[in-house]
Amino acid sequence: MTDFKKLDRRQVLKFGAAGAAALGAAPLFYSRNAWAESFRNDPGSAKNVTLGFNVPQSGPYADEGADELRAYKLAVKHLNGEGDGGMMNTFQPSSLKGNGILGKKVTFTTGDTQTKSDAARASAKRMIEKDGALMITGGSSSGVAVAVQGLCQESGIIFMAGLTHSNDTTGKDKRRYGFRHFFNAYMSGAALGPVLEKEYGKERSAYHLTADYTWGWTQEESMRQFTEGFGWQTTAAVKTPVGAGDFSQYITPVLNSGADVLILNHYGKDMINSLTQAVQFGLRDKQVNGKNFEIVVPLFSRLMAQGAGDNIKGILGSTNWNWSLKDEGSSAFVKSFGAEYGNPPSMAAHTCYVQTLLYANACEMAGTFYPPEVIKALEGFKFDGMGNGATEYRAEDHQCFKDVLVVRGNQNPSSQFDLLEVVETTPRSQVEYDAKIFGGELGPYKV
Amino acid sequence: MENLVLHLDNIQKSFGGLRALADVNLHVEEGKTHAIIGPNGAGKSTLLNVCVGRLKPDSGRVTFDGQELTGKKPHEIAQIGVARVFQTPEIFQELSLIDNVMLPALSRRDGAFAFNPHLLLRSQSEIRDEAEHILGDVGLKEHLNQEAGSLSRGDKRRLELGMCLILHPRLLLLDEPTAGMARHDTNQTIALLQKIKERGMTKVIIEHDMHVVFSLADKVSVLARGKIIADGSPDEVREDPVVKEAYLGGAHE
Amino acid sequence: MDAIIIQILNGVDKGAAYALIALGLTLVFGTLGIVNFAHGALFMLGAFCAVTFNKIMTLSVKIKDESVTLFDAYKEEPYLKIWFGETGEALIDYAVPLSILFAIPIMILVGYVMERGLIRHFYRRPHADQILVTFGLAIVLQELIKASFGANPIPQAAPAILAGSANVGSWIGLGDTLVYPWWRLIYLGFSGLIIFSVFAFLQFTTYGMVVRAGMRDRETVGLLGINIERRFTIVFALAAVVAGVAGVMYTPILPPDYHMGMDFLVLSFVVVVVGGMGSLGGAVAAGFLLGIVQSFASMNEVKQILPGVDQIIIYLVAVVILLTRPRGLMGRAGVMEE
Amino acid sequence: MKKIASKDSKLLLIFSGAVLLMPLWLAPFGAAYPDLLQKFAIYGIFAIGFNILFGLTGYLSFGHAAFLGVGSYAAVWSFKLFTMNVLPAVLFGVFFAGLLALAIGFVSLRRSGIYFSILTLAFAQMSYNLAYSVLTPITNGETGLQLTLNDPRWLDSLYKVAGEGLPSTELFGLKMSGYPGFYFCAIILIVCFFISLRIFRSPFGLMLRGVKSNQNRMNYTGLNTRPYMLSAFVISGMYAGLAGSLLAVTDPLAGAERMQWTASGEVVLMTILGGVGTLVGPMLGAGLIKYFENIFSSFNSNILHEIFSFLPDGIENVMVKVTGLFVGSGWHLTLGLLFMIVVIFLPGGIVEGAQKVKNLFVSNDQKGSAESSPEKQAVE
Repeated sequence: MTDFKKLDRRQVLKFGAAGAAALGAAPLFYSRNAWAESFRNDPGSAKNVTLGFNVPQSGPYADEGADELRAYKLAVKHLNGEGDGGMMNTFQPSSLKGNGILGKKVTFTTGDTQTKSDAARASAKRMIEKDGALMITGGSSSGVAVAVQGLCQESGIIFMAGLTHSNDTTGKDKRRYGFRHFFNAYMSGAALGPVLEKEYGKERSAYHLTADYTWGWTQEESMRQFTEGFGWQTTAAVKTPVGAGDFSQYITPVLNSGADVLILNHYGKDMINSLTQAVQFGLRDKQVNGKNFEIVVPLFSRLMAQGAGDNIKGILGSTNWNWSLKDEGSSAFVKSFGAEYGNPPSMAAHTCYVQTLLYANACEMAGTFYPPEVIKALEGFKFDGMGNGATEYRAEDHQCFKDVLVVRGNQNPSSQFDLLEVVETTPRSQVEYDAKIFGGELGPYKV
Repeated sequence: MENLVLHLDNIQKSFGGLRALADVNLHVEEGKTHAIIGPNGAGKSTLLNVCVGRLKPDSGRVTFDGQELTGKKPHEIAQIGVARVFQTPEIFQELSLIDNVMLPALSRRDGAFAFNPHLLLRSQSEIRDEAEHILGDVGLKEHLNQEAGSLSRGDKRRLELGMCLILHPRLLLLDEPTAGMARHDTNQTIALLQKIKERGMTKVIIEHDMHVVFSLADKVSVLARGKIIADGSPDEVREDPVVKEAYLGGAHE
Repeated sequence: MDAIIIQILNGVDKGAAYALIALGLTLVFGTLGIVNFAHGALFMLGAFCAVTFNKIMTLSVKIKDESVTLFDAYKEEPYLKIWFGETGEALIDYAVPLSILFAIPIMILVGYVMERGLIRHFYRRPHADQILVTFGLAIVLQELIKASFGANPIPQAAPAILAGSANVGSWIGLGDTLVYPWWRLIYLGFSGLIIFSVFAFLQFTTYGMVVRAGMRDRETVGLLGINIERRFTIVFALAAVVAGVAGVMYTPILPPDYHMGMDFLVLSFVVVVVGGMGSLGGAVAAGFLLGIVQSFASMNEVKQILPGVDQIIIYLVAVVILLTRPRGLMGRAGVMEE
Repeated sequence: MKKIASKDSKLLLIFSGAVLLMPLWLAPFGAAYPDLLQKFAIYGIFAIGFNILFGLTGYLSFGHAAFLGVGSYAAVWSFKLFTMNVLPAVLFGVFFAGLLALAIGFVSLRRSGIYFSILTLAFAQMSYNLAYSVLTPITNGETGLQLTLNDPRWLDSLYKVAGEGLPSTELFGLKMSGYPGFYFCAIILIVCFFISLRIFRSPFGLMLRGVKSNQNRMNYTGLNTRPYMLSAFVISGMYAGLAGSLLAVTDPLAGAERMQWTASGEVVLMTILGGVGTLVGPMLGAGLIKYFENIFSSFNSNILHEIFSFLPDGIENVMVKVTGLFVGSGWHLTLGLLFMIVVIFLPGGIVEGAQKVKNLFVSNDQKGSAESSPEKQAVE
């Protein structure tokens, strides 16, 4: 399957169907009994089906949101059988036919979350109440994802989360109608831990700067759990206000604290600022306890790396996906995205694209749009060919389990997009955990 | 015997190094019109500001009808029954004339939380009647709904006087009520003030225009360099050589 | 001891940024009587002057990365470097300080156009109208920047020679542990220079004298027959330049993005008002005071006693000052009190 | 007097009609769906309340979002702890917002002008920052306070068996989402408008206007202005709390960003945009801003292509490109331009501007001025 265009679509379909049957992940027998059920925004006999793409178009994550939107549009194209098909050709087991979803052409509506819970919910409500959206997806922050997920549960609309990294999304705030493909803070810690141990040794003392809100806390907690697990000390863990801008007053105490690693549990603008300033204060040139001082950024994205410029070079972090991956699925997606927009997709774009395809596929598998059936099709669904190796949507918490990438800021980038190099692909088994540890309840299928 | 109601005892007030009032003593008889004259910068307006609580004296005390005024806030002094007409009219520029006159009456009534529309309409209509009446008194009856800001300077002054009258004050302080007025307006104002005189309220008036002073005042005090230098009936003061000297001296400065 | 000195430096540094923004804001407040919600946008525009200048300096030949076939990836080789070799590289290295020269004429132009084209018509309008129009303008400016530069921050590096830290401790005999980044020290010195220049301008030039008189009593100065209008334009342009160069110099500390103006806006209003309306000295003093207080409140020792105090300290101090001193630190009576 | 009263009844009637019929006449604008209609009504209440303070007294509070937020939090806690019935939630919201307004107003009203504005701003920002981080146990921080399955709801639990999913907010069994929620908000809006009308016409309103016009003179007429200002502040804070609790009623979530300065700024802009001190202006401003936020932001290139599909392809693409700058992710730009255009061409906001335009056409005869008199009264 090196040249996708030559592959007959029918062949792919057969292959997909066979895969589905073989894996037994989607037994078709229970999808027939619910046809008479009425549900919200049932497309009925309409020719089209509408999906809601709810992304940040203003505010700090607007660029990320724009990239997510590009991915969604590409996914819609592919679902409707236009373009080169992208990951639809590598995704397996696939029930997708390239004729929309269940024969209905896919259309979409867009909205601006502004990275605010209120605005995101208002936008999602518009999609549900006015535009008749059957599924909502998107978002670039955990607060928004949790808020919209809650709304979708109450409205009986499926929510396929975009970029959200907090443990809470599929932990204490998980919902029956919400699904997350993206990895989480716990998995970041689990993947980064061994690499940190290998690179920096067992005897280190870490200083945490943590964004003072739920995502920051879960990130700090996970990082501490894993680093302390193999012997690192935690010198201090300091909470910083979101959007502080100048972090100098939090960074200078690190200088003489005796710590030799700084872990920045920040994301977005905060990460860019704090990293830039930490480097400016000479932390990376320092020697402490006879070791080089190191900075770690647990959650990386290429767009953020771009904002931090040269400061990102050599810094370790984790990421959900990177365009430089060479597997078939990733290449197919990067090729398709690159041809359409002239630049590689970000990890946010990747997760959004995958989520759209997964939802469409689940509808095909269930043979209906009726949400409880679609949910059942997604729960426990195992698939491959989407860029992260063999992946499973765990039924207990709707969290995807897949390989996690540990990356390092590229010392010598060969192009303007070549910012992160993959240090290690942490296998899925290493980042798995018991669904019970974060609590929460999924709630009912029928609302 | 004369019945003194307003007492200013040993009032001193300095601004930085400048001594505006140096030991002023003034006693005003009930129901009379007491004029204070003096050259520019003699401290006349400062004296009034001390009376109404706008300024706190450095030392000394002000009492009215046995009640201490020093240290009280402007609104408390006003509630005691002291009203003031300012040198530049302090009115509600953006409101209509009728609202301008009704407002003081409403604040005197102080029962603004009446949300019962029935009760509200009745008491409001009573107040409105009185306000219209007073606007008639001051000669502004024609323009009830006009915006106050559009009035001429003289009319604004009359309006302000009306706003003070509806408070039924026991002491009325007037700061140059005819300053900048044409002769015709001045005479009208004099006539108006003479009309009020019959109501028996005590008045303190600051004035430059001797014509006004001698038409209205029962008693005159002369303030120069922060001190009362002469006291007496208008005729006595007119003849006082010290006063002449002060005015001429003032002219020299 | 070190920790305290360093926090003071942090605070002064932060304060310098606050003071520079507040300086222009209070100048416009005091002389023109305009509540300018677009002042933060001027700071942002200044920063983007640096970005634009940097883009011009690094105009590049694009060398395609042949290993990437799925889209166009390329490595950039600036023309300056190709043409002038090391001199060219050095020029690029000094892009941020050099862009001040680029920013000043642009900010003067921006200030001139803004005042002549818009602000001037609002001198006699109610504050409410001023707020709405300047807020609208601020949104428009930042959206235009977003449309042309994107929403992501764009990093700007300080010259390589200033990238390290100065050994401040050894200067004052406190040992080697007390170090502070060169660029931040430069920023501090630069801010001092700007503040000094503005004060000198107001103190020793005839323009300045009229402006100061105008801050005290706008109407009288107008009555003197002085062409106050032209001077207002100059004041506004001056405020724009101060905000602009502050923005330029701040870029190596805070990678600029389109929203940075709004982020500083509220804070700069607090600084101006805490300093006292109509007082330039007050604005500067309040800027430094709030910066230092904020730094100290962020120390672990303080946060352990009062968790979260660093989140609210600026506002807390503002409340305390405004309640104990009715007109802020050095405000004059009658300015923006009604 | 009587004339004004009858004009007022007419105004109230027209207002009520327009509000209740919003689902009909807003349909052509694409705004007739429950959530946006609810938002119109709720932010209308917020702005009308804000106008009682700003429009009458001239005191510009830059911290009203704090009351909105507190109203929401109180309402959601009422859902969590007591009952899903909305009446207690609304009462709690109004009560706690009033309490907070009393405290903040008592302190802030010691200063006037911009000093007052900054004091209110400081208090609101402190509330926001604390709600976002340290107070997370009460506010659930960034995510916002939500209902959960294991909330006690002890009043409900006395006589109701908990369903499987999350319960929804209700008024004695009537679910408060969708259109019933809108009509609930709309009726409250009309009541609020009536109260605001009464306040504007009352001696209390006149006194507040006196304070705005000349506080000095107000003092010298013997009025202690402080309690009056404080009452106005608390009333307007309670309006904000009511709006906040209604936000929770129609959608039981309370986010911290509801208290941020941008939210305070938004209500200031709504009020100025519509017309400070006018009766219906703030409502118009609120509607306009919410419309832009929700509808303009949803236009994407597909929709634009549909709109311009009647044009030849080349021109169509150009038009889509150009208009694309102003909609979708560019909706802020349009909003900014709208602010500037309104204030440049309609000084004093939409209502006052519209009146001036109308006066140009209707000559200054008696009928014309009588027509606009109730509004004019309010427009000081």
